[in-house]
Amino acid sequence: MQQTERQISLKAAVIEAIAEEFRRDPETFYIGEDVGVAEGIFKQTQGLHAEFGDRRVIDTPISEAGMFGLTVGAAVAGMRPVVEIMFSDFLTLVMDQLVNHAAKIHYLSGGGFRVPLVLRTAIGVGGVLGSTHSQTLYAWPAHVPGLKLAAPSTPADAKGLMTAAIRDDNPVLYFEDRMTYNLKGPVPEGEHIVELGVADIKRKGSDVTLIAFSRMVHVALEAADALAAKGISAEVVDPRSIVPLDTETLIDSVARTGRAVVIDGGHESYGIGAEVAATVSEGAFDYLDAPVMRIGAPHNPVPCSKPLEAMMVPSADQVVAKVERMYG
Amino acid sequence: MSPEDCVDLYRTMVRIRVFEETVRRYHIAGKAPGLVHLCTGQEAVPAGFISVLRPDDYITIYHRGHGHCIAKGSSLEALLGELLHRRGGVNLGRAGEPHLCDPATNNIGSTGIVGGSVPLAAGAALAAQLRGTDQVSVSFFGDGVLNQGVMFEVLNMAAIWSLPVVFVCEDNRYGEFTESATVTAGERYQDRGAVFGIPSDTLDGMDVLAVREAAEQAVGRARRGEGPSFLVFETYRFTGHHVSDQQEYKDSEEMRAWEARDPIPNYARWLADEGHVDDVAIARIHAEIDDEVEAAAKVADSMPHPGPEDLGTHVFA
Amino acid sequence: MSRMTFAAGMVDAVVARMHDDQTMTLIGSAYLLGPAAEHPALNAVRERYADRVIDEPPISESAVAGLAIGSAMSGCRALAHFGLAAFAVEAWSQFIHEAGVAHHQSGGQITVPAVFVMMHGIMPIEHSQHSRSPYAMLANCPGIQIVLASTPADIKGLMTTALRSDNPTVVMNHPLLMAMEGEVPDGDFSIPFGQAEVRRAGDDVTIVATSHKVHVALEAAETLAADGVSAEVVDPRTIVPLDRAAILSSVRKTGRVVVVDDSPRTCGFGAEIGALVAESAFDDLKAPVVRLSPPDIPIPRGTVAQTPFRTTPEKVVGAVRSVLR
Amino acid sequence: MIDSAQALAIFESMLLIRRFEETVIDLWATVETEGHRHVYIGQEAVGATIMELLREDDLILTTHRNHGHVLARGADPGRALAEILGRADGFNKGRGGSAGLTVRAAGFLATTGQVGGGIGLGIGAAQAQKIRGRGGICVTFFGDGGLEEGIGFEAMNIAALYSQPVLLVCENNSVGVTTGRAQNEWSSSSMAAETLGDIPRALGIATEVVAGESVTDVHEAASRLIGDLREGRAPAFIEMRTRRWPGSRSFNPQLVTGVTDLDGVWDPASVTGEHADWINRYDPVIGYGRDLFRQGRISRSEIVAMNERVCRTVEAAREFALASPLPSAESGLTGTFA
Repeated sequence: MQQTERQISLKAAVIEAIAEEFRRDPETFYIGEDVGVAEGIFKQTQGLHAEFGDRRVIDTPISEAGMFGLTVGAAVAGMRPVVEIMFSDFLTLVMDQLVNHAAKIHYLSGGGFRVPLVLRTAIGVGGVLGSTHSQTLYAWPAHVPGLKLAAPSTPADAKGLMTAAIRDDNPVLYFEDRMTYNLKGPVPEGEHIVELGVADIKRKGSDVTLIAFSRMVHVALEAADALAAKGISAEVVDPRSIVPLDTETLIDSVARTGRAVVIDGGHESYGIGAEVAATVSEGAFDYLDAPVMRIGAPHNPVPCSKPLEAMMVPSADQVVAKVERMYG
Repeated sequence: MSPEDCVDLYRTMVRIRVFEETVRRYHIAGKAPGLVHLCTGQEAVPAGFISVLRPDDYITIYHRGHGHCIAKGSSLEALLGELLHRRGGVNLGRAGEPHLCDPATNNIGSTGIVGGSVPLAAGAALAAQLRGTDQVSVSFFGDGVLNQGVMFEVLNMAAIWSLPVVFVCEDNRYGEFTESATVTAGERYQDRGAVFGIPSDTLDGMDVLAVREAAEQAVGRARRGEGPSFLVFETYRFTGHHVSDQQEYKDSEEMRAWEARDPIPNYARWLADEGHVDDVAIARIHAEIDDEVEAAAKVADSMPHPGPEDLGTHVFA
Repeated sequence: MSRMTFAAGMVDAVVARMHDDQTMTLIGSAYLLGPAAEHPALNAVRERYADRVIDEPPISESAVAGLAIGSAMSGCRALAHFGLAAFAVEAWSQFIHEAGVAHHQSGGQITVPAVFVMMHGIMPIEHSQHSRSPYAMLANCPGIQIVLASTPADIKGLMTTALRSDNPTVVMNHPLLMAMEGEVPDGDFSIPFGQAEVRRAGDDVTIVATSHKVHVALEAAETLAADGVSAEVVDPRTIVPLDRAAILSSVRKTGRVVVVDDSPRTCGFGAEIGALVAESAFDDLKAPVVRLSPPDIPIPRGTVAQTPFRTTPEKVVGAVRSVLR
Repeated sequence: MIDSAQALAIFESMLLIRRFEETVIDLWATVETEGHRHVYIGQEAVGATIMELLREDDLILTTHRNHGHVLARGADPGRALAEILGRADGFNKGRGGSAGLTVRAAGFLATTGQVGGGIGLGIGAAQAQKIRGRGGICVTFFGDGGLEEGIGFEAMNIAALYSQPVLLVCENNSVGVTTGRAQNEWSSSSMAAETLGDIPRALGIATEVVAGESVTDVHEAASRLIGDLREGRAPAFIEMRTRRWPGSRSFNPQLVTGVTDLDGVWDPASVTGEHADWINRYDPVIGYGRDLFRQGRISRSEIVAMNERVCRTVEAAREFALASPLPSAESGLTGTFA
């Protein structure tokens, strides 16, 4: 039997996961700004309102704190909402409800209440949207016990992680780099689950481990190609979820290769890269042939400028240069 | 209301007051550490309002929330156990007062963040609306919440979507140690709900029957799908913001005037005037409740503290 | 030199700047000392400059931040005290999207001379919504200086610098420091940002510690010294800017690092130091960097339940022994 | 009545904004450029009139829809356009772009992309003005969505409590738009309040609702309220209601009404086509031109001369902006701290 693998975009894969779960579970609903008739500012909710209607795809006023808190309340009451915060920059507006409520209600209720919600949000630099619509703020919630974080890099992972996130009984933050929305790839039809906390080796290698998140996985893969041409075999590991973090796979890979570079689209200082570098440096200490290196966004706001914002995104060239330094 | 119901309302208020006195005693003895916020003087609002709710209705409360838990039917042992930080507490002794909640009574609970629980109540109302049940959600909060942006955002959404939620502001005149009138602009607090077209009113929060009547109307509206209400109950805490607060910022004249409006003896007089109780019955009620709370306290105080094995459970479901 | 508490050292700096800078606004002055203490000079400032002092603003954290930032952008310095860091999270958007980016995004036209003060760490007996040390979150966003002082002299010197700086500065203080006493230089006294202080010199291990944990580390160092282990305690004092050179030079000497602070482990201050050291002092490192921080669990209420969250000298000693092995 | 010199200054300012915005739209269609932009067409009467009433030391907060405010305040159109195009000679070195255009020298403190964020900052600027005690005020412009964020409410409460000299100008350009259902409109924004002014009124703030197309109405209300503010009767709130310009598209405005033809001022019959109704009833430039023309305060030839002058200014701005280089990539890595 011949099977042609279906190719769809990352955005379509996320929508497909949501739609399938919504059909399966009537206790789900989608809530956010401009997500209904307008279908989202990136068309990231295309078709949902048409299929599920006003009651299950809800437009809110521009009131992130109230709207998110309200969603937490609905989740506590047992529903499974997917709530969209348009840009991860706007997490700043929901910090109280996220950090002080959603993350703690299960623990502090002694396990009696659960908060099964998905917070869907866009990250990434591109399209010149400026300093308050371009940040990758996933290091912030990673810091808060009680929250899970997923960040897909491929359409298939995007579908699988979203399905897992909706079925999870905890608040899961789901980060999509908006510059990967149109990236196409094979995606299984029907139920497809990628468990949170399981890393994926996107490319096998033996000389150096490139650990990359979300869109940076593609930067790492590009760098791996360039390194291969120089005779260096790079392994690319995509943790896929930030919390829980699959430290075992990461440390195992670095123990094999002896070298690691962490590539993260967020600000480098105090970021996810620091967490992974510290974890790997500790866990693979005896196997390291070179220091674990980090590449992230520089420590300045994202300028609203085409040439300047390009500097905010780690490049394959930077990765290659770091790896070459390890051999230098 | 039947005479029994009328007397039950009285029992609830007395139970709350005796419970609070017990908590104070344990706090002073060092067994309920941390800041302890009592609702002594404000009993009429939780007792009167929650008396019209069903067990499956949701409530959210705030740091002065022991009374609401009791009125909603929480076990006194588990409640007190929580305040004594015991493993048998309603939240395993980890939430303490600021996070008191009780899944068994659909009490989504309290919060340490001013205004933090208000959107949760609206969310539970949204869930009821989406599921098509006729559950109602009630958010109890203090006057300090009036200046929180999230309160305003949620009022707007509740109005737009006609959510089955009642916003109950317990205006006890002080936000911590600050007189609320000095930090809250505008003539009437209720206008903050009225601007969104939400039926809003200001009522006597020391009169348990007035509270109950207003609750019946507002909860009835919500249950019939007619949308939210915003009620301000004027009340007064007879104690400090927390137990150790000496209340130097309050005027003694003002305190005396409000103490004369104590909801419990006033309601006892009304019950007597109506012929529902006599002095003997009142004395018996007090004695029974004293025994009931004392028995609960004994159980709570015998519960063990949580141990290291209780630390890391329930971070994730 | 005068002997005074940490709280008094901070207020000393604030009072002096209120006198010297007639455009400065002080918001939330009621929280500066905590409820118990009295400070006549602060009371005098409250009375004398009533127009420039808002003792207790409404419970509207984001608007209070806006008030301070907008005033600062207009050229009138402002200090806003939020009480607890846990409450200040409601103002995060104003911090990072307005204060943090204004100078850069305006191409240098706008400065934001604002100082945001808050308490961090486990409040005595208090619970998770009141006990947070979220400074690493702010450090992950550009444009905000972050002060974590550990002594009365330092808080005076650093607060003075913050109140002269043209950049927004967050000052986080630990409650257990507030009543701690020490010698404080009289008169005008400032400490530049980005200069770590070696609190105790040593050869065998570097303990990088901030805020209240500096004292915990020093106590541990004392115990270790009795066992013949020589620990160096480095206090960065500001984590943005961070004195990377001082930390690295200590690590190059000792080859072993323990990081002790109050931020949660994941993506915390320790992660940054761990990654920094692992990358830039790789050849000198004799053991993995160990991070000693509260576990990634919400902080429960109650003295007993909080025990695992409190970093004690014994725990520091244990961590040091683990890197010496 | 507005005196003639001021009236003509307002009209010229409005015309400058209109020609400038037409150029912005044209540049996006003809020159390689990126990012979104919001134009001020249809709202010129508000910005031009209020700026005319301000003093040099007054302070201003604005939003992504700022071009008109910046120009009306007298900022150099060349450097403004350079910033909008992200060029090195822009007021913000190309870092702010259209939505972040900020000119400190003209009194602008921040142009914020955070909905409602400026309302919070505005009370701080008002606080600074109070401290300085020279009668300066702050004007905060925001859109009708700005009040949906809680910070706006928190800030208005504080402004009312401390009588801060801030004029809150809510530019409601959604009149005539069925929110959420009309084509090219976002579906979210919604307020349960019957009129937006009810909200500040509940906090005891003096409130006016004004037809934002009318220079006369804007002038009457704004000059009175600004006078109140300077005398300590503060704060104040104006809702400026303008009819949505048909070319308004989120992120990508289109010149569907064509380049504004000033013949419509003296020859109303020349206005034809699909959007004639908007132009005749709601276009503030044509409308105010007609007022002044009818009153005999400006002649046809004077309008033509004014238009030529304005077009020359905009053309020079365009040349300046296009000649300015893009900033070097490294330049963005500096200047995080002062």
